[in-house]
Parts: sequence; C-alpha cells; structure tokens
Amino acid sequence: MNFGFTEEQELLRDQVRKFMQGACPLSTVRKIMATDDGGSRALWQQMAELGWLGLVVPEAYGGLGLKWVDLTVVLEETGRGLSPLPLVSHTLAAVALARCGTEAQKKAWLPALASGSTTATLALYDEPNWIHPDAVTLTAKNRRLVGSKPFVADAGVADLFVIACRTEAGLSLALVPRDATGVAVALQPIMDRTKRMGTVTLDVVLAPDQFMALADDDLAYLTDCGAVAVTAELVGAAEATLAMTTAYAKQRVQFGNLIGKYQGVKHRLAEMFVDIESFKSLLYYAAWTVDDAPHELPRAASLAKAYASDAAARIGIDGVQLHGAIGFTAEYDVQLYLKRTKWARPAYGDSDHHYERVAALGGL
Amino acid sequence: MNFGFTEEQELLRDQVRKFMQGACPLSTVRKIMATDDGGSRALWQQMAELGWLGLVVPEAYGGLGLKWVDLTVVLEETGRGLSPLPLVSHTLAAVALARCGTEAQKKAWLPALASGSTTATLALYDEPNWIHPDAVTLTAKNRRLVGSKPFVADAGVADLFVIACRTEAGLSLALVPRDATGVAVALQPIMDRTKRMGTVTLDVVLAPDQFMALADDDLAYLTDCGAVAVTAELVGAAEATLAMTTAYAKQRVQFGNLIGKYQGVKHRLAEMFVDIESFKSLLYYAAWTVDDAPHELPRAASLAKAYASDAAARIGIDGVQLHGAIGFTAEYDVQLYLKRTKWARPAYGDSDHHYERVAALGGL
Amino acid sequence: MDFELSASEEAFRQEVRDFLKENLPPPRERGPNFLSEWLTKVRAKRWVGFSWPKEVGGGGGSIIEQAILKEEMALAKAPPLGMSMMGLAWVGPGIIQYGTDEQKQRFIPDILDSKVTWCTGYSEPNHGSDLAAIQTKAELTADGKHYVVNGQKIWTSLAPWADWIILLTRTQFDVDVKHKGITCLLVDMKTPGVEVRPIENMAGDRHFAEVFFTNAKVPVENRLGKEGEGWMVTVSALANERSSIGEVTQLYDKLDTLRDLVKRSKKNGQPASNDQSTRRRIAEFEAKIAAMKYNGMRYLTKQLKGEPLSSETSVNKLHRASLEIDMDDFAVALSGAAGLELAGGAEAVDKGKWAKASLGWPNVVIGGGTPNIQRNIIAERILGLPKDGSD
Amino acid sequence: MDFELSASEEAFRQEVRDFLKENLPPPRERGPNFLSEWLTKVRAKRWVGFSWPKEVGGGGGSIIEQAILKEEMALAKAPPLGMSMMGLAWVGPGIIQYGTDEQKQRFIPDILDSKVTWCTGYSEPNHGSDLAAIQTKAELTADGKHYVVNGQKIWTSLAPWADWIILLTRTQFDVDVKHKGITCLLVDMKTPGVEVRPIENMAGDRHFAEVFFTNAKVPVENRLGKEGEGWMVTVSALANERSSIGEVTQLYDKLDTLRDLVKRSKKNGQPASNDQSTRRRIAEFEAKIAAMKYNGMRYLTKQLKGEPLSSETSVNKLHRASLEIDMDDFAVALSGAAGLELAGGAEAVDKGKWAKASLGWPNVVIGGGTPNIQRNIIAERILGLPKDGSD
Repeated sequence: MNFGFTEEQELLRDQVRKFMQGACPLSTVRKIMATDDGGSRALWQQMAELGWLGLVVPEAYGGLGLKWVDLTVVLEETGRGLSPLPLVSHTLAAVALARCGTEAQKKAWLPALASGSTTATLALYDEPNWIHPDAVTLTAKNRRLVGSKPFVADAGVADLFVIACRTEAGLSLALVPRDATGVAVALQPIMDRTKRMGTVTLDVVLAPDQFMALADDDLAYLTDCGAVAVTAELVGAAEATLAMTTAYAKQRVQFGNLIGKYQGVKHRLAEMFVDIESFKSLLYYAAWTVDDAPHELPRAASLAKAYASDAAARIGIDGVQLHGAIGFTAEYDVQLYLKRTKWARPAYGDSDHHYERVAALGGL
Repeated sequence: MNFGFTEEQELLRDQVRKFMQGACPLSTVRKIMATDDGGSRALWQQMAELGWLGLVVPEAYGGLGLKWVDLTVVLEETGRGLSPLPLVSHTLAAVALARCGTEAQKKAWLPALASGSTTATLALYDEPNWIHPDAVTLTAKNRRLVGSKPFVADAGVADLFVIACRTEAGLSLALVPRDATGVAVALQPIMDRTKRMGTVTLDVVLAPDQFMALADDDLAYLTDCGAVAVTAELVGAAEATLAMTTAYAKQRVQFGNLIGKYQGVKHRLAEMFVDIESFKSLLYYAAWTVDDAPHELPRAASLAKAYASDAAARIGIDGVQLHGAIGFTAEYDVQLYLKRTKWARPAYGDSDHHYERVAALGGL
Repeated sequence: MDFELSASEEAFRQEVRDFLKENLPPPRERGPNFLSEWLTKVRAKRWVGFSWPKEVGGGGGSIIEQAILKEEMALAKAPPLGMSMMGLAWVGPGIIQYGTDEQKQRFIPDILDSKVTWCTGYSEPNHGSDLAAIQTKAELTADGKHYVVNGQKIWTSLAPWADWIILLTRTQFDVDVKHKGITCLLVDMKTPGVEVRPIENMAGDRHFAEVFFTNAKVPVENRLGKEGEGWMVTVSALANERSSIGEVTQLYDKLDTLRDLVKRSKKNGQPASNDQSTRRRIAEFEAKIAAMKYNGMRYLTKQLKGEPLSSETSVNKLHRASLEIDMDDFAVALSGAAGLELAGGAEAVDKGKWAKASLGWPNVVIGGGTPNIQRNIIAERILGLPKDGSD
Repeated sequence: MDFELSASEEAFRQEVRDFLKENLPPPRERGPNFLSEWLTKVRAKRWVGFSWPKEVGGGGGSIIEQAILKEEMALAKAPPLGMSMMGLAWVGPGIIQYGTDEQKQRFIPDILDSKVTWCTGYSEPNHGSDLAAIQTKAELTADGKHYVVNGQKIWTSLAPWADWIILLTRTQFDVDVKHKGITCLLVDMKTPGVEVRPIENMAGDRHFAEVFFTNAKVPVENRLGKEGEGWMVTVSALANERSSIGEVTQLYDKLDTLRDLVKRSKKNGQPASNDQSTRRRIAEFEAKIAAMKYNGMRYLTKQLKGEPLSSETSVNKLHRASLEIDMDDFAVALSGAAGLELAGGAEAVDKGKWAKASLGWPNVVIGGGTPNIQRNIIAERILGLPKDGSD
C-alpha cells in the first residue's frame, strides 16, 4: 500500500508548476481571458511538446500512456495557476475516443490529439443540471445532425467536437470537425472567463465513421472522468485560494493586530485546510480507481466531486470575504478563484447529484 | 403598531420569573426529575392559585381570558427555569376543549382545568414523526376505545387525557379520565426527565359526551398552538443556555486568557444571540396571530417552530461544548438544557415538517 | 402587542398609496423628465428627509410613518426619495446635529432638493474597517483659514459622481487613543488636489473609488463639529441608520423572484419545485427574512418607547449578509451550467441577473462592516464579553 | 499510488483472519473464561504492544501491519488487544522511550500481560486543555527518596478501575515558561493519600473521575524521565497516537447501522429511505468517513516514507468530532419522539442506543482536545498563523 506519489510524479508536478509560474502566470492568464476565443496557441503548443496533451493516451496512439493519477498531478497544478488552456476538455475527448472508438477511429484521431495538432473537446449533456442518459437530447437522423449543443467547454479553441447525441442506433458520440460545413460556434459570456463555454449550432451530415456507440456505462464513465478532472483542478484552485488568504492574514493589520491572529479568521482558514485535505484524499483514491479499480470509480468519483463542489464554492466565497474589500476588486486575483469554484460546482454533477448517487450506491 | 409587551405583561413576566427562581429553582427541578411521576402537586397548586392554569381559558369558564401573547410571557419564563410542571400540555388540553367542545362539555370540564382541580393533557398523533390527520390511528368503535396512545406528554400527572382518535363520525377527541376502568399508564424513560412522556393503554367504553368532533382544521390549529407553546419555552431555555455559557466564558481562563476573549467562543455566542432574537421575534408574531390573525397562524407558527427547532438544538449542543468537560457532568445544569432542546425538536413538528409547510404555503 | 396601525397611520399609508398611484407610471410610460418631476413632487410632499425636523426643511415624520413610507416605496419599486443617498442617510443628520447655522443653510436645502450629492470618505487603504486608525492628515494653515489635506481614502462609494465628500481627517497624531485627534471636514470634490480613481469590482462595476488628496485646501468654516471631535460626529452619523423595513421589503421581493425562478426551473429532469431541498432552502430564506422583519419591528418599538437601542441592528446585518450571499448563489447553483451565463448568454437565466448579483454581494456584506465585526459587536456590546486582541 | 497490499502483508492479513475465525466465537458462545483466554492468546501472538520493540516484549510490527491488525480487529468487533488502553496507548511507549531499565522490567510486562491497568493524570480543574498550566505539586523529601504529591486531577478516565496512574506534577513553580518545572511520576493508585471520586456524565455513565492527592508519597525511582522534563515526556507520549484506521472501521460500521435504521424508519408517513435530505445526510457522513480513511492512508504513507508528520492528524480529529455529534443526533432526530426514549422505553429505537449515544459525544469531542483547539493547531502549526491571546 502506498498512498503517495512516485518520484517521477513529483518531478512532473514540479515541471507543471514551473510551467504555470513561468509561462502562464496570472498576468498571462488575464491576457488570455481578454482574448475573444480564450485561447493561446503558443502556450498550448508548449504543453503539447511537453507531452501533456496525450498524457493518458496509450503509447500505441502517440500518447505517454500514463495513468489518471499522473494526470491528477498535472491538473492540480494547472488548477492552482487557473490555467485557461483546454487541457481537461481535450483530455476527456481523447478518453472518449480511446474508450468508444473503433481501432480505425482511434488511429485516425488519437495521434493528432496527443500531439496537439488537433484540439478537441467533449460535450455530453444538453441540460444544464441533469446528469442522465435522458439529458442527451440532440438527435441525428440518417447521420444528419441538426440542432445545437449548449455548454460546450472550451468551444472557442476546439478543432474537433466530440458530441453526445441520439441516433437510430441509440446513444452515440459524433465527431464533428469545427471547420465542417454547417457548424457554427457562439461563445457565451460566463462568469469564469478561464473556462469559456459556447453553443455549437449544427446542421451537418456526417460519415459513418464519425459516429461512435456510447453505452450508458460509457456515458457514466466519461462523466466520472470529468468529475475527477474538475475536482483535480479544484484542489489546486482551492489550495491557491487558501495560500493567498493565509498570506494576506499574515500581513494585514486591523484594530491593532494581524487579522491572522483572530480566531474568526484562523478557524475559517483551518476549516478550509480540513476540507481541502479531505477532498484531495477522496480525489486521489478516485483517480487511482480510474485505471486500477474501475468498478469502484462511480462511488469514489461521486464522493470526491460531491465534497469538493460545495467545499470549494464556500472556500471561493470566504477567500474573497476574508480579504475584505480588496478581495473583490477586479485587479485582485482571489476573486478569479471564486469564479472558478462557481464554474466547477455544476460541472459533471453538483453535490445534490453525487450525494444522491452515493446514497443509492450505499443501498438506500 | 406595537411589537412590545404591556406593563401588565412585564409584571406577569416578573411574577413567573420570581416564582421559578424562588419556588422552583433548578435544585427543585432536579428533585422533581427524581420522582416517579415527575410531578409536584404543591407547586402545581401554587401555579393554579396564581391563575396560570387557566390563563387563556375564557373568563366565562373560570379562566383569566388572556391571550396567547400573555401565555408566551409565562412559558418563556417556565422554559428559562426548565419547569417540569405540565403547563403546556394542560393548557393545550384546555384549548382543545374550548375549541372543540360543546357548551356542555366546556362547562363540565374547563372550570376544573382552570382551577387546577383537574390536570389534563392533550395527545394527538400516534406516529413519532408525522404531523398529519392520517397519523391519528387509534380507533374507537361503538364508543369503545381500544389500543394505546404513545408519547403522551406529562402522562404521569394528568387526571384527564384528551386523546385524538378515529370514530365512526371521523376524527374525534376523546375525554378519558385517568381513573376510568380500563386505563393504564406507563411512563417511558426519555432523555429529558423534565418532560415525561408515557403510553396510555386503553380498553374503555366512553359516554357520548366524552367525544368531541375534531375537524382537520382543528387538528392543525391545536398542532400550531403546540408548536407556539413549545417554541415559547424554547426561547427561555435557549436564553438560559446562552446566559450560562456567556457567564462561564467571562470567568474561565484557558491558555492565559478568559475564553470569552477568543473569537471562536465569542462568535459562536453572538450567533446564538442572533438565532434566539430571531426565533423569538417569529414566535411573538405567531403568538399574536393565534388570537388576532388566525388565518396567519399556520405560516407564522411554522416559521417560528422550524427556525427554533434547529437553532435551539445547536445551541443546546454548543452550550455544553463551550463549557468543555464540566458541561457534560450530570451535576452541571447546562446539559439539562441540551436535553430539553432535543425533546423540543420533534414536538409538534420538526424543521423538515415546518419548512416544507412554509414552502407549500408560499406556493411551491 | 399589536400589529394593527392606528387610524392616522392607516390614513398616511393610504396617502402614500394614492400618491404612488397618481405619480408613478409603469417604467415603460416614464418620459425623460420623469425623474426630476418625481423628485420635485416628493420634495413638495416633504418626504425627502422625512424624519428630519421641519425647521431645516425636513418632514418631521414619526418613526412609524417613516417605516410606512419606506415600505410602500419599496413595494412600489419607486425611485429613491432624493438623489443623495449618503447625504440623506448620514451627512444631513450629521450637519443637523453638529453643524453651524451657516452650514445648515448652505448644505441641507441642496441635499433635500437633490441638487448636490455626497459621498463619505471614511476607509483608508491600511485600515478598512478600523475607521479610528485613519491617517489622512489635515493641517491648519498659519492664518487659521484653511485646512490642508493630504492622504488617501478608498472604497468610497459613489465618489465618481459625488459633488461633496464628508471626510474623516487626522489633525493630531500624538494621541493616547486613536479615536482622538480626528476632525470631520466637508469637502467640495472640485477642490484642486482632489482626485478620484474608480475601482472595478469582480462583477465589472465601478461604484467604488479611491480618492486622493494632495495639498487640498478646505476652508475652516467647512469643518463639521469641533477640531478633534470627528470621531463622535461620525459615530453619531453612522448610528443614524434606522430600521431596515425597506430592506426587508426588497428581500421579500427578491424571494418572490426566486420562488418564481424555482417554479420555472428543472433539476435532475424534474420540476425544481418538487425538489425537497430546494423547497427547504426557499423556506429557510423566508424564515430569515421574516425574522428580520419582526426583529426590526421589535427594535422600532423599543425606539418608540424611548429605550436606547444597543447594537441589536447587528442581528439583522448578519442575516442580511448571509441572505445577500446565499440567495443569489442558490439561484446560480439551481440553474447548473446555465446559471453561470451572464447577460447576453444564449442560456442565461433571467438575463444573467443572478450570475451578476452573485458577484456583487461584497458591496453589502463587506461595506457595512464585515460579519466578523458584527459578531464582535454583539459579543462585546450586548453580551459583555471581553474585547479581543491587545486593544 | 497503490492500494494493493504486498504479498507478505496479505499473508499477515490472512493470518489475522484465520486467528479470528478460530478464536473469536460469536458473543453468545463465549464462556466466562473467554476474555482471559483471548488475552493470553493475543499476547502469545505478540499482538499486544504490536508496534513496540521486540526487546521489551512487543511485536516489532510494521506500521502497515499494525493498520491491518487494527482494521481486522475492528471489522470482527473483537475485544481489545490487552486491557490497559492507556497503558498501551501512552504509558508503555513513554516508559520505553524515557524509562530506566528497571522501570521497563517492572512495568512493561504487566501492561502486555493485562495484569495492570493505567490511567493518565493530566487535566486539572482550572485548566482543562491547557496541560502545561498544571499546579499539582510534587516535593522531594529531605532524604531524596520520595516525592510528596498534593493536588487534584480531573477528567481522569478509567480512574475508578485503574491500578496505576501516570501523573504530571509541578516540581518547580518559579519558571519563566509554564512548560518548565513539570515532572512525570508513575503512581500506584493504592498509595495512601490518593482518593478517586467518580464523575457522573449527562448520559448517566461514570467513566471519569476526580483524583485527589494528599501528601501521597511516591518513591523517587518512579519518576519517569528527569525532573523538570515531564512536559517533553508527555508530548512524546501523546504524539504516539498512530493512524486512525481502527476508528474509521468503527465509523463505517456505525454508518451501516445508521443506514439500516433509515431503511426501517418512516418519516412523514413515508419510508425514510425515500426522503431526499435523509439520503443526503447519510451520503455526507460517508464522504467524511471516506475522507478520514484516505487522509489516514496519506498520513500513514508519509510516516512510511520517514517524513515527519506535522499536525495533520487534527484534520481527522475534527471530522471525528463532528461525526460523533452528528450521527447520533441525526438518528435521534430521524425517529422523532421515539428517538428520545432510552433503554426500556416502549417505543425506544434500537433499545435507546442512539438516544444514549447522543449524550455521550463529549467523551470523545472534548476529551481529545476541543475542536477549537484542533483548529488553532492547524492554523498555527500547519498554516503558520500567529498565536492568539497574549501568549
């Protein structure tokens, strides 16, 4: 038994952290936030060269063939730095292809995703707050996909949309290149500009090999992977919030004392630490199950995401509040993290969804 | 508009408070707790002489003809002193008679209740946590009442049981004297020995004038009155807990400081104050509606009891916890209040019941 | 205990309602001159500065009538009674209590006539909530005719639009307690050496500003109260907050909107109004708002009886802080991914108003003294617990 | 990251299971001699003092094996491994680390053989959690052969049954910091001048006691460590708490019982298992317990790597405190009026066990350092925030 990281994983963590601090600090994040599409080709290319875009893609398809525990290490650090780059959605699209694609489809797409020559995103549900096969309503008839997919992550920069839909054969994933005729993308204004979402409007006829079958199990698996990935980024984001707020409490004087001396502040920071430690532990176990105990994944992912969703949302708000007025100015960074926690809360299921699932899995 | 008490009401409050401090201090309460039936005839007689047993009974039937706002003043103080005397259940029985009884029944019973020559109690539901007409299941056929009534308040000392049941005519209240043949009372061990409950086992044929019709509205009204009465006692009990805990925080030194200097303690005490002030205000409004705006009673009673149930239970626990180890010793009084708050939580509906009702009344 | 109004109070309520019926057209029917006409009319009714003494041009209204007026205005979603919120809330009462006759004549009518708007220069960068620690310096010139002000204020709301500022300055630095040596000045924002820099908040608004003072000269006759008495003047002015009746009405209104959102929403594929925890959250909000309402009435009754109010208003401030944060956040969370979209979003809920509001709470929550400060006030002033820190 | 056990660890788990299968009959089949036989058998396996060095008679077991042993014992609801809980948890490790050879020979075998039980005399009436402030006085006699002890301890758990007490005393009063001048003594409870007065708690139990010392004479050879080093000895002993694997197993077990209660219960006339908020509460409990489990494993892994553990164990202590309070209270509330009945009540739920347990939490919650102290520990030792108070 070993509930820790290997030396290689620690090196990977250092590498990502240095990348975020050096190449993508918050000043750069803000510049990317100000762009129209929310992207940065240059930084994405650097990530591609470091191999991170195909981290969990099998080596046979050009990836590094690492595990979700390794991915977790990367995502904690991109979350800590509030990375606006589409690593999560891109990875999930690759995971969808690896799981649901035919050998030919995998060969056709995965190497391009792993190398970054194609940027992909995964779009599952058509309802804003319902995680269920019935919440996939977009329909293709005779391979013609007409309608729109809302809430598509990183829609501004993706070249390939992996879109859940219904076909005559049942639930499917459609592989839709952005540049196909009949595809239009409209980015939506959302509160977290590091996580752009968009609506993809479609009227497009696809080839047979642009569809993959999506069993209910696959849909649940991809959702769980999404929950794990979002939670991993939340660990980093929440730790960054705690670190900023703790540092502030150590230098801000009010009523003649450092505010960090008051238990009203200390205890809230301690509770943040308790929560972060806890959903981090739940996350690590969930990440491990993806590759090593997939039958445990549903419960593990739900426990982690349920705990993280609410705890991080509270941490986001309290991080701002404990800073006092400075915390909610646009130029101060802590409010960016608040927006990230609000973004992450419903992503791949909120706490109501996941706790309900835990109860059901527990036999209630 | 005047959301305050009259001079007469303040005098009444002083009178009750002095009674509790002088005649029924906590040392006396503990003696009564140690008795088998939980009663004290002598103290009950004193209360009777002061007119409190018929406070809201109309003057025509020997009562003082006062309002529920006046009763609230009395119950706040009996709650503060953790009175084990059956004033709440006795008053509710009288209210049931006054509302549901015929003129003859009122004449027959109310003067005896107002004078204290008969001690009565009201027993409505047969289910431990369901407030609904269907939760009245005890049945009388041909005026023969057979079965048992659980959770009867102050069953050890009541001479008259006013018991909800079903008859051929629908929901009814049966007037069952304790000394009738076929009535057996078994007190149950419960955690708050100042609020004894018992099971009344029945196999008894009653006269026609021992039944009163109980419309669904009446049942709801009596339940609301119960909720108001319990909340009034909770205000006093919670204030006593806050006062004891505040006093302790002002004299207990830990780590070189009064514990009342630490925000971890101060802020929790401040939150107790906020909660008590708030359910007290909700209570006063609810008490006013009983006599002056009965159409507003359901929502007002539910808001007050819902808020009080949970807030007081937290105050009970935290009162003990903030005292540290001394707080949970049997000889220290604060733990008696914790038990009272746990007793009061489900009485006449817990917060789940009442908040659900508020939501429904609000149109959801 | 009596929740009925007296006949004359009912008559006053009716008067307000009649006025509103006649003078408050629906938003779409309001012309370009509507607002100035409105202000003229409510001024003519003496409803601006309603509780101020008649001698200075106020309405001389009773506390109850004021509550009725606020409630009806909030129910009708009427425009404000006068444009200088700060002038009416704090500056005017401060001048009435501590001002010279000249100051009253010069400043009060302009506030009542909505000709001049005010902002309040209290907080400074290094001691937000700790007002008494201010460092902005005011030095009397040798001829005793002016104060020369140097320093910086921050979180000054409305500063970008205000004509005048009520300013806390320090005229003495070698004091034994920090509350001494503070002097209150009334300063024209057009004074040379006064510079305003708006601050953008996380919701993208610019209601607040930094205000810099560089050798700004303020005539000595614009000092409010005596030199060194500024703390007392300020505390009295801040104490002028009355009952929160209007706030409660707004919160009830918001709760209605929220209930309506619930009725229109789905959650997990079902109507959200069937969702038990959603129903309970709405009911809990209602309980807190109702508690604020009846708390406010109890405290109002205390005032009516002439009993001094302690710091009970902190109770409602704490409720309001949690409601401000929680109600919008609840609406955002209820709507899942759609709740994140701002105005213009294809799926934005109610044009993104909840999303935006969920980023706007610090204006209220932090601006009025943080919740932790309110808890300290209750603990120390009401419960009598010792002060914390090394003060 | 790897949650699989190694082959030898799996073999050890199997060994424990086999042992339990053979030697732990169901409760009804246990004879009057069962417990003493059990103790003899686990002693023979060297599972008492499992992590202690073999030289002193311990098992020399690894941290992982210890976790496995604890987990399997908890799963099987086996009796304890040895009767002296305190002796095994704190006193033994303290003697092993600081004791003389004579002390080791004299005390350790008796602990391992369950011949002697210990209690811990730390808290005093006026400074419960502030152990370093103790005032119980120990004076060396003129001949240097004895300490004469005067003072009082309180909240001494198990004192009514213990044979010996490990006692913190003050041998020096004029010290610059209160942690100095403290000396640790091992005291026979039968010493003249030692008096035990049990304390009844609100649940009606008498696990705790006051212990009074009146001129109690303690041989100087029963001093543990040097004079004045008592604080260090105590801190080391308290640090000997290992991972909370056994606790987690117990909590999972309790959660199962609670789930079972939900399945048997009705709420508002419906099966409680249909109630959304009830379902969520159960799931939240599971999340906290699972968090404790994986937190514990992470901290265990740290230990295995030889990294020093900071105060991370406070994280699980806080979870445990809230679970101890909330789970029983939830069960009581779930059952409405029936939840209030104690053992013997006609409608008592599960023979009143939840009702009773809901009054028993302070033993755990306050005994192990209050939640506020744990929060301070995290804030100060892990986050590096300043100490509060005037310390």
